[in-house]
Amino acid sequence: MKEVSHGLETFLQQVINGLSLGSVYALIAVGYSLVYSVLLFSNFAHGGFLVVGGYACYAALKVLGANIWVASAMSLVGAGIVAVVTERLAYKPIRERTNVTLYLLIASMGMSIVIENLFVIFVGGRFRALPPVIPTSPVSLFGLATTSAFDLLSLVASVVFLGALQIFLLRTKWGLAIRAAAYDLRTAGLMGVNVNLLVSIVFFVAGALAAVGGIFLSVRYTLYPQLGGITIKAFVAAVIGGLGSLPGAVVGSIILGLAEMLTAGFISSQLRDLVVFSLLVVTLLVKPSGLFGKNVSEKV
Amino acid sequence: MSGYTEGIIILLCINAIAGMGVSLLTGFAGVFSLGHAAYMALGAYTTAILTVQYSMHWLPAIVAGGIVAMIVAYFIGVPTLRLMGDYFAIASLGLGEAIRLILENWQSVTRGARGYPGIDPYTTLPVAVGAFLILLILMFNFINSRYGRACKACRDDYIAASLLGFNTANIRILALVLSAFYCGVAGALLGGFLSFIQPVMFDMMKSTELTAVVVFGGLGSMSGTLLGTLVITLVTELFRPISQYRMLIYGAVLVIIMVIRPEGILGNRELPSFFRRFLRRDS
Amino acid sequence: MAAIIELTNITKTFGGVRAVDAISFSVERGELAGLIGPNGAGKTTVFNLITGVYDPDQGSIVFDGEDITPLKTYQVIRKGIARTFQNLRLFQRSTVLENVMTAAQNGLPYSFWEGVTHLGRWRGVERKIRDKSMDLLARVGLADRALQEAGTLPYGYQRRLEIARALSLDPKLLLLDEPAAGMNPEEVYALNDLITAIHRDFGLSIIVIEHHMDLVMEICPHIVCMNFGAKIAEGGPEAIQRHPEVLKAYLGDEEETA
Amino acid sequence: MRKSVLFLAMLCLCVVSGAWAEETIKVGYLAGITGDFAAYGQPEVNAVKLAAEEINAKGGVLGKKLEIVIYDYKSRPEDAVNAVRRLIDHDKVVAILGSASSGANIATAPLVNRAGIPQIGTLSTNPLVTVDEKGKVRPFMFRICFIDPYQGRLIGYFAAKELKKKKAAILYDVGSDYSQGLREYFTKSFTEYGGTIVADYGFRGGQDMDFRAQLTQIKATDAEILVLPNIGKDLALPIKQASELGMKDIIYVGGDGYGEFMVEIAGKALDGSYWMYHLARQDPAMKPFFDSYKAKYNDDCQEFAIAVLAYDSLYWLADSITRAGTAEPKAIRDALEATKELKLHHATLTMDPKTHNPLDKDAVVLTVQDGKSVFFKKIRPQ
Repeated sequence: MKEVSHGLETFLQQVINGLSLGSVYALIAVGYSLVYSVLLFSNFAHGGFLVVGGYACYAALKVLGANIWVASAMSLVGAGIVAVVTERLAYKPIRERTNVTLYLLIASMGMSIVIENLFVIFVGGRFRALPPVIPTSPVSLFGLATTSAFDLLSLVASVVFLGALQIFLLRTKWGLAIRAAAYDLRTAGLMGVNVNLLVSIVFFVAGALAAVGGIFLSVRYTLYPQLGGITIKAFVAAVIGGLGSLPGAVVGSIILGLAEMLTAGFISSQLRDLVVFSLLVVTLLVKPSGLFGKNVSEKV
Repeated sequence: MSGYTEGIIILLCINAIAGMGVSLLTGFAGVFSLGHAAYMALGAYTTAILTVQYSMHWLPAIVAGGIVAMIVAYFIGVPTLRLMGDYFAIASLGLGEAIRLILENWQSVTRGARGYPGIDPYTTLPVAVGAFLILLILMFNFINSRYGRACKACRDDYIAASLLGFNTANIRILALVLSAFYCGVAGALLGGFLSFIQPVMFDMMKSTELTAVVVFGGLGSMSGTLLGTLVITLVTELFRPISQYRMLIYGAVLVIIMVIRPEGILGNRELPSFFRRFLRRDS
Repeated sequence: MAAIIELTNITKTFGGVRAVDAISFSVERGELAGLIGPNGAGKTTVFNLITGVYDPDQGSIVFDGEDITPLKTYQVIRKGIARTFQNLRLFQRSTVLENVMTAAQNGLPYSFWEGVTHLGRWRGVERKIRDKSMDLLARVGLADRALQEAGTLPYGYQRRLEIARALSLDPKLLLLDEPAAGMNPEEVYALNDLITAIHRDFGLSIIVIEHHMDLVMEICPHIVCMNFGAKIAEGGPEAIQRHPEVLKAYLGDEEETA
Repeated sequence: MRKSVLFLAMLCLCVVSGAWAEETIKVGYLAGITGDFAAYGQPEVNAVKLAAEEINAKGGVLGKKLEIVIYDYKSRPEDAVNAVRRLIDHDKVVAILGSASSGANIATAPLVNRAGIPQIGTLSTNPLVTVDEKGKVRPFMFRICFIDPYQGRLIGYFAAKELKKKKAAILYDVGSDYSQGLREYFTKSFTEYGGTIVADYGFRGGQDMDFRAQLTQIKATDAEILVLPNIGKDLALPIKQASELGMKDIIYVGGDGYGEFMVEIAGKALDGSYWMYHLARQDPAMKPFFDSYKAKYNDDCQEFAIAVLAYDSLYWLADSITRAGTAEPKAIRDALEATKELKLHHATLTMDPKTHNPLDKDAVVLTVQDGKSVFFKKIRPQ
């Protein structure tokens, strides 16, 4: 079915496809992992934040007629606020009462259903697309492969946002506090850090990152209330990388993006997810805490 | 009894059987799974194929459905139950999807995504209620035996449990395999109830629903799971006329329960202990 | 008299830190031994190594004439070793009785089918498990609190419950990890009596970890002293009390804490 | 929560007012308002309500007003079963319209047969909806749409005979019964007409949104057309991504999954694609529908196929009740089966009593020009 001369070109093309998919996963996975590192639970409502970001951007562009920069800013802030409000309403009462993270996990599933259905009811289930504010025209890479300008942009933007996050975590007072909290939330509290403010900041950052992912996803793909479902893949990426580890989330995402594209291209498009999940299981069997996870052994 | 009521009771029995399975695993052994709908799918497909293709009687076919789910659960459990907490949850989610994927792709046997039609409607009211009662008794016996205590020990403190001589890995596998059996039987009954099954019926949404019911009723309370199944099934039916708000309410109820009473309706108690307390207060 | 347990050259490192450094000692059958040392000396790690919670990097552990070094935790326990914990590990939400029954059932089996049908041996064996557990609770003085939730017991009673739970495994060797931690002198006194009585009545070998010297000095004829992961002294109470290394370790410790 | 209380109150009001107006004929409607088909749920509900209003404004049926009881089935068969039982036992409807899902209708078929209540599927194109696996017609199940084999053959015929293309690539949804069916029947007829399938790739609807891997492989073949037997976003996204990969010359062909919302997603890339469809927006007979829909809901009804089929299925039912002369379910069933040359808005309908499928229903081929779908031609394969 394939011609030999196309072999290398096709391969390169698939690698580029994989990187661009992985970079979007990374934006989502990092926010998810960030929340995990501090509160030690899988926030399933993360997909909801992404949808909020997407619709906020859509509304700003279409209804308010804002330009893309203003719309993106509104979207980031909007999703960040929704994330903080979600935390305050649904998670804070639980985490203050108990340290059973299972309850938080269930509450987050509930929140993800709530957010999805709020959009179904008030906005409708229709598939939407952001106006072509970001160019998606084909770009030829040295004649070897074709990619869309958008992919290059999203790669760059992912790098920029993840870099900014890294600087925030390493260079600022609150970044330091977050890293301390990731080590032990209670200790951080004892050290005089305002834990509630800290958790809010974490959620705001996670929500804003999800919104970036949401904007990219709705430009690259489409916007609809169930869009949050794609975060499952990002979760898998974060778990492969090691929950709570930000570099792990990025590496996991890239691996997953490449694995998906190469499997679909060269092995079997139907079995793409099967390969993805096998990758997950194999990684966890070899290294139960993921590639970059800390090995936590309980004190006896 | 009208067909509507009958249908609800049958579905209630099916959901309760699956719920008990998940309750054993999550509530009693402390293993959190997001992929149990896949075991329902295995049970449903096995039974469907055996009854339709090989004209087996439905009763042994249902048991076979449960057993196939058990066998698959065993091979999945041995490697993955080493994982703890969210890692197992995400892995189970992935495995559940993988099983569904195989059902979709293995067209020669499962007929793929188009579904498996023409299953005998063997799940009548007596069959559903009978299966439910038998499995209910076995389940309560199980949790009131050495095995139940062993599960709870692993849940509460797996290190202390292993230092009391429990092979915690085996106990977790036992809980998983049994819960898979219950889900497999529930799936088999669902196939007989609908006469038609499709892989998409057993997706992540279904798995989430199973776990949600267990948490709603109270982790570590088998009667809580039954009560949770009853409440959630009835509420979904009650709100049917305001269809579009149904899922929203369902999600909101999950959050509110977690915020107000995270231990679920019954906490870790069984229903009789409430009556006992009530009586004691009276006297 | 043969050794019930013999540790040879056991070493364990955590991230470059030698938590246990080439420890060797043995405990005779029927002996009541003490393992002492300042905070962080590696005493609990020794227990964890014996019970297979950690695998040693080097060395071997022989229990009752059998090498148990490679065994998993539950296998070691089934050979006849039981232990309690420095920071209590009871099943908080279960009742006192259930806590003991959970352990006691290990010597009294019935099959899976008897379990789910409640037929056959189920009734008889369950009664035996319950009777045995109640006897042990009576022994440690908790019989009247059998139906209380374990987490609601006073601290000293929780320690006693842990001892009952460990005893219900019918061990040949009992490892007690700081059984007197957090107790007032009166309670420590009662505990001393309990430990000696158990030692006498059950025909066990016991190793007690204690931070307080008094308790150990009073009841243990054989004492091993550790500091910084290494054994610094071994012998009877008098010898230990006079041993210069021990004095240095403890005085140093007191200086630090003071 | 206050909102839901309000709704409960409104619900009670409805029930009470329903008790007063006794002279109504109750018709059930199964709508996929939540779940996988949520994107299509609102238009079908709006359209069937619109039809009921129009019919009632003209005096109703047999002098009685039509009352539509709408239940959501979460786009899931097991929920559809309960909804149908409730419609039959609790609401005592005389007939049920919907759903758009084949899976749900296959699951409800035994129920309506046992209860003797006719049901009309709107977009359920799987043959097994009206005919059981042994080839026997399910007496109380009907459908207003054409079936997958027919639609698959249409695509194959159109590609091979009208477009005169010989090499086709397929990109289908492994997890969708609709997509699998169309693919199977397209492949069969296209090869019979002398074409070859040069690439056949699957994906999983729902989570998969990136088709570039498969498209890249397809690009490396010499396929002249790309057949997309999908629904919703899974139609628009491959086209958009293919154009980004620089696939300019390939022609996209698909079935009735097409919707006008796709233009917003795929834009210019959609131009020149062909879709086998139930009707065209430009059809003069449909103008009143689109006008009143717009007037009532202030919406263009982009998902118009499902809306029009829901709308016309009520008109079909109303006609059958009139012909039966009674609102008795069995009589309605007989009238439905005997439907001949009935002029509905989008087509003329004749029932095949052996299969309960519409006989020789013309398909409309739409093509997209400047982001608008226009009528291309009517076809009926030989």
